[in-house]
Amino acid sequence: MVFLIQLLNGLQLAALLFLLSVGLSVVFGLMRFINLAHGTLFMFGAYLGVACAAAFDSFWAAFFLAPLLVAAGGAALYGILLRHIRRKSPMQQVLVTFGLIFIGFDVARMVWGRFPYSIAEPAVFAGGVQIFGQVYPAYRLFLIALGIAVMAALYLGLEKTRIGAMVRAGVDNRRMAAALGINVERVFFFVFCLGCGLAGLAGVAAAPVFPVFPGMDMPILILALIVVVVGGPGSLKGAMFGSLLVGLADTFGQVVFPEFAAATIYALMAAVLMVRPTGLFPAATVH
Amino acid sequence: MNKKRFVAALFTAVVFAVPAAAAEPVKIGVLLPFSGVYGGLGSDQERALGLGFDTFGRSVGGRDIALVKADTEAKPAVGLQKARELILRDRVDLLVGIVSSAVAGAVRDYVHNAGVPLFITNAGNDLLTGARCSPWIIRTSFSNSQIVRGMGPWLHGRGYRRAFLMAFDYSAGRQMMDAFRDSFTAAGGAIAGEEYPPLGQVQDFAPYLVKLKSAAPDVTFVFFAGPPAIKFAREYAAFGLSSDIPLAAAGWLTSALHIDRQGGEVDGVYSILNYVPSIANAENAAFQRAHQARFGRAGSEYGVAAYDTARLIVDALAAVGADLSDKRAFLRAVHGVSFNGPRGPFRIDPATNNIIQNIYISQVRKSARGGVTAEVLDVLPDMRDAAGGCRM
Amino acid sequence: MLKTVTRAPDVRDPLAAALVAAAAMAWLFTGDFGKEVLSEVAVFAIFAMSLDLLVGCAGLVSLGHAAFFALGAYAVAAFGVFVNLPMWMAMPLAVAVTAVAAAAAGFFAVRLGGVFFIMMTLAIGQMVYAFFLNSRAFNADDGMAGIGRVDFSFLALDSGEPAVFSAFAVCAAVAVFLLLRMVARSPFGHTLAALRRNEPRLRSLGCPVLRCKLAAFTLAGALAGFAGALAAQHNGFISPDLAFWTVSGEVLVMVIVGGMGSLSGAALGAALVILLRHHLAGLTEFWVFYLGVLFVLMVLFAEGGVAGMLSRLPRKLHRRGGNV
Amino acid sequence: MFEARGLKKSYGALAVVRGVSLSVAAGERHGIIGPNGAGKTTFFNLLSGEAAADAGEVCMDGINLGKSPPDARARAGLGRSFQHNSLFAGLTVAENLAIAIAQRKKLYKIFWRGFLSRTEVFAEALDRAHRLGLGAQAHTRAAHLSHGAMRQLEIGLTLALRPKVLLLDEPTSGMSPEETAAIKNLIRRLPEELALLVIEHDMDVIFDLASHITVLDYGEVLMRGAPAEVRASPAVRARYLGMG
Repeated sequence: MVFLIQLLNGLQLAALLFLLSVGLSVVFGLMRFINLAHGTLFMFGAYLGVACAAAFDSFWAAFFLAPLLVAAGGAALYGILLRHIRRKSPMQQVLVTFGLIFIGFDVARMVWGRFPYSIAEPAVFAGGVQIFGQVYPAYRLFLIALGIAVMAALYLGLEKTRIGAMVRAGVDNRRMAAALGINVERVFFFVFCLGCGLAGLAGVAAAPVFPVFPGMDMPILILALIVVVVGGPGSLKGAMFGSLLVGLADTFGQVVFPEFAAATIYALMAAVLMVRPTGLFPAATVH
Repeated sequence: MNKKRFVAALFTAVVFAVPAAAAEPVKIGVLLPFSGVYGGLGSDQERALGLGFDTFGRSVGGRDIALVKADTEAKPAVGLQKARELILRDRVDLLVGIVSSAVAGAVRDYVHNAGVPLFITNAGNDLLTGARCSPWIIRTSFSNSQIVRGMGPWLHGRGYRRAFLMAFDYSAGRQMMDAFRDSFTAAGGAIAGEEYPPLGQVQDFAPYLVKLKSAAPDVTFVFFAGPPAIKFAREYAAFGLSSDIPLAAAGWLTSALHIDRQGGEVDGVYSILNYVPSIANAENAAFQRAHQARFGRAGSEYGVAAYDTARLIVDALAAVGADLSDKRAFLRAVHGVSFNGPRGPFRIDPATNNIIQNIYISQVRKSARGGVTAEVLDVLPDMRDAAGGCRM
Repeated sequence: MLKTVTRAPDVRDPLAAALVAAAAMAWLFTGDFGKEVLSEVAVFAIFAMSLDLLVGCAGLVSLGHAAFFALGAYAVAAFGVFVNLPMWMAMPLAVAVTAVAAAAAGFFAVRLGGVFFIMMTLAIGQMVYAFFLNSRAFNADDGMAGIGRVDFSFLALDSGEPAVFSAFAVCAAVAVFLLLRMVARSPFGHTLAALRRNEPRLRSLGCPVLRCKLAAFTLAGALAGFAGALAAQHNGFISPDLAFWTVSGEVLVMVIVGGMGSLSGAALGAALVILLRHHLAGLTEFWVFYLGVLFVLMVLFAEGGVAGMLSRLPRKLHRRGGNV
Repeated sequence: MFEARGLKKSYGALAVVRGVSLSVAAGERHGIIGPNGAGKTTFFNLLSGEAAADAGEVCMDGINLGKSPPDARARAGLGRSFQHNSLFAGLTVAENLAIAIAQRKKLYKIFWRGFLSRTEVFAEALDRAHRLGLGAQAHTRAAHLSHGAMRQLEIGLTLALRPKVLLLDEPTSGMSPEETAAIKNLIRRLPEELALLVIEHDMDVIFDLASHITVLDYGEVLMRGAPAEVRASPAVRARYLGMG
């Protein structure tokens, strides 16, 4: 029974990591660059969620509005900064987003101060549910369901829609996709904004569970990056399995080897990269 | 040539910038984190320190008190740089501050060798007034074990026999849990289990709470501070533990900085700390009123330590006529100061340089106005650390 | 690279000379505090130059370079405090230990390209951080104090004096600069530069790229360890924070702001960032914001950093003079 | 002297190279032709080690190159040029060549003496630039060269290795007739004993230069023989030449 409860804990973390890493991963597959400010967007999702929840006195308002706001922020980021340096080296884009981490951290402090916030979970999911003979927080089950729902939606979107086909074509072979008359630039933009929106969604969804404070972005960014690298960038499957692996390894690492809990994830990543230098399910051919 | 001259000019501007000594104020260096994750605590203490000097005197014996701020970023190496900057460049007479014990450890030898009195307003590592104590370092906040030592016998007295312990895996966590375990087992209690999650990662307490539940203790005792404290209390309630297993904690779990945002999820929590805003005495009422009036919120356990430090410094300066030419005489004056502050009777133990103070055991209850407050159940008077290890 | 074959002589060496002159002036004319800052700048200049070998020369962006800085500091503390060796022996031993560790870590890291390399180095850094955070022997998160300094008593000098230690640190930085410049100008250094420009092509030309990258990673790690060994002596204190990713990030900021690919630029970046921290932090508690903005602007508009801007300055002045 | 046996490579379900064998003697000029997607470049990648073969082996002077990486193969005497120019764009022609020469001389092991003092390397680089017909542009950055000059430098870099076996991937792609002639000239002047494998779309070039031709189609050898035989083959005509 305890094992099943711990499994749920692992799945909950995995669901959150999936929301965060899928955007990173697909953007990498398409554009060959890693947005290190993705964690910052997660943090802003959480803060904007706090602000919306306060303004409308409703969790659901925050839940739907905050991701849109973050996606809009992502669009601005893309339009103002990233689009112009797309011709330059991917390393330069990575460095710019690295600088944005510093900026985002202090902007959050300027706007929201330094004390932690949180959002109350919606009334529907407040309290616990009796499961496997134990009380389990209903909101955590909602997080797991949210992760699965987003995954299903992305899967259907990628496989069944025209824009999904364009994205897949872009990941497979950019030059070919452009030759087929796909507006690659617009696909990039769409996917980038979607990824940012999902990071915002992860942020607002996490806000009832994780305290919202400047600096909340970095630990989760590192986990999300590990998910991308372990899962193999560019594929939905990679983000999914990476999240599961990291979420479960982190949870069970803390249960089974508490003394080494701090290093479990890094050891996992090093081990995976030794065997598969491009991750478990790479969709994008690197180099 | 040009460039060299430019760099030379830059240097003159940048490095030589030693302010000329004017009408000889008493310069006090304030070493606190203003940026970074601990920035909130730093600014809370800085404000309360300012409030303290405004209340107890901005000038003593004809000398003004001038504060020079420096941001430690809560990083040991940066803290040491800033201590050097304050001592060598700004030539401060005294140092006040330090939130993080790691920063305190980094500056300890430097301050000790420089012979500049340092008043620690937060960092709680036992060693700072224990094995690594210094005649130059006075602590006005607390030591980790001083805070929690009283909790073991108290919980045992209430009929709790098996306790589960939990804190982050770092020295403050370990010291608090060691002090609690010793006092609880000495009183006849037993330990049902202990967990020490790693510090500084994405922290999900759920795996540990599941373990805790299967250990089935009578009571849980934890130490968490800041954002993780909020998260822990919230998850403890969400996993339905708060109704079955009472939660007791070192009082930062329900810090005055965030208890109003925690609300019902900390209802019923026992906490032990050197200060809660609800302490009933005239000095505390005055402190809270002034704090509320100036900053628009309640003064916290962080703020009060800085506030009391201002009073300690003003009183000690007055005792030596604001003459700091003999720093040792000033330190003797510090040992001679005692007053009733918001925390109750305040004095410095000459044997360790740690504060002697009351420790309050309180319980969080829903208040009439709908919020929650920590109400004092018991006072452990004049808690004093043994001089173990400290030789000055 | 290979500038003398075609282009004007490298203008960055005057910068190095100017930096040394500035250091000498700071040493002569400032008080103890200026000399403490000077020691700090010198230590971070070594650290930044070692990273510049990776980033600027070989094009390997590491976000875990602080791991080796911390390893050097911890190793020198271990040899100095636990084994009780004099610092003259503890320092080379610490550098050797760091070199071995860097070679071992590099074995895993250099096989990975681009973003994967960044992630692997980040992971290595965080693993080292977690290791020291949990090492009871070194007092875990509290850190360890009581690390001595090199002994100059045979010269009748006290290394506890800021004047003596800062002179020592500056000399060490100059030595490291000369060493790295020699490496950068050697065939090996030019091979690294070619590797940055086009690794697959260089490999197809028969260059054992993995071995070259590993050699660069090891050398850079060893020198970062040397910087760490100096930092431990300067502060007399070590703590796990030395290995934290923000330290790696800050030293990368130094390299980028100063100007990557020119060693003196990295040293200049170290000086700028440290002086900014000392002065900006007094003015605003949001100095990290301004540092971030500066960093982004540098990446966007000034690829050569401040050193690059300075190197273009004479040409601009010349042009303007010609027009008048 | 150079031999590939049963090389296979697939990407997912797509088998790109399906068991190709080939052997080239010293001094042989061997052309490889085939329609787009026949697996020619992938076959080259398997030979040079840029891609790992699923099955089969590559031998040089009777030694199996096994899974050795591209750089080891290059050191063993296997040089290749790329279909898409792969140069050190920020460096001049002479610098590009000097880097290649330095690799041949294994100078990367030297980290103490200055590179620029190795005058013999730069003398050779300038000499090679002249022989490539790029003497006038020796101090021009590679990125600023015309496409034809880039193609010449692309081959020149590989030649600076003094390879025993040379793989050229579409050396004349995208070139004007004059530039093509220059490349043909360059290839004709290659050392006698060098074994050459060349992928080419320009049939005039291939029939002019090659002593043997292998026709690849769908990852398999369609036929192999002297240029005249290939030109005469109905199968090849139907599949490939028929188009032109």
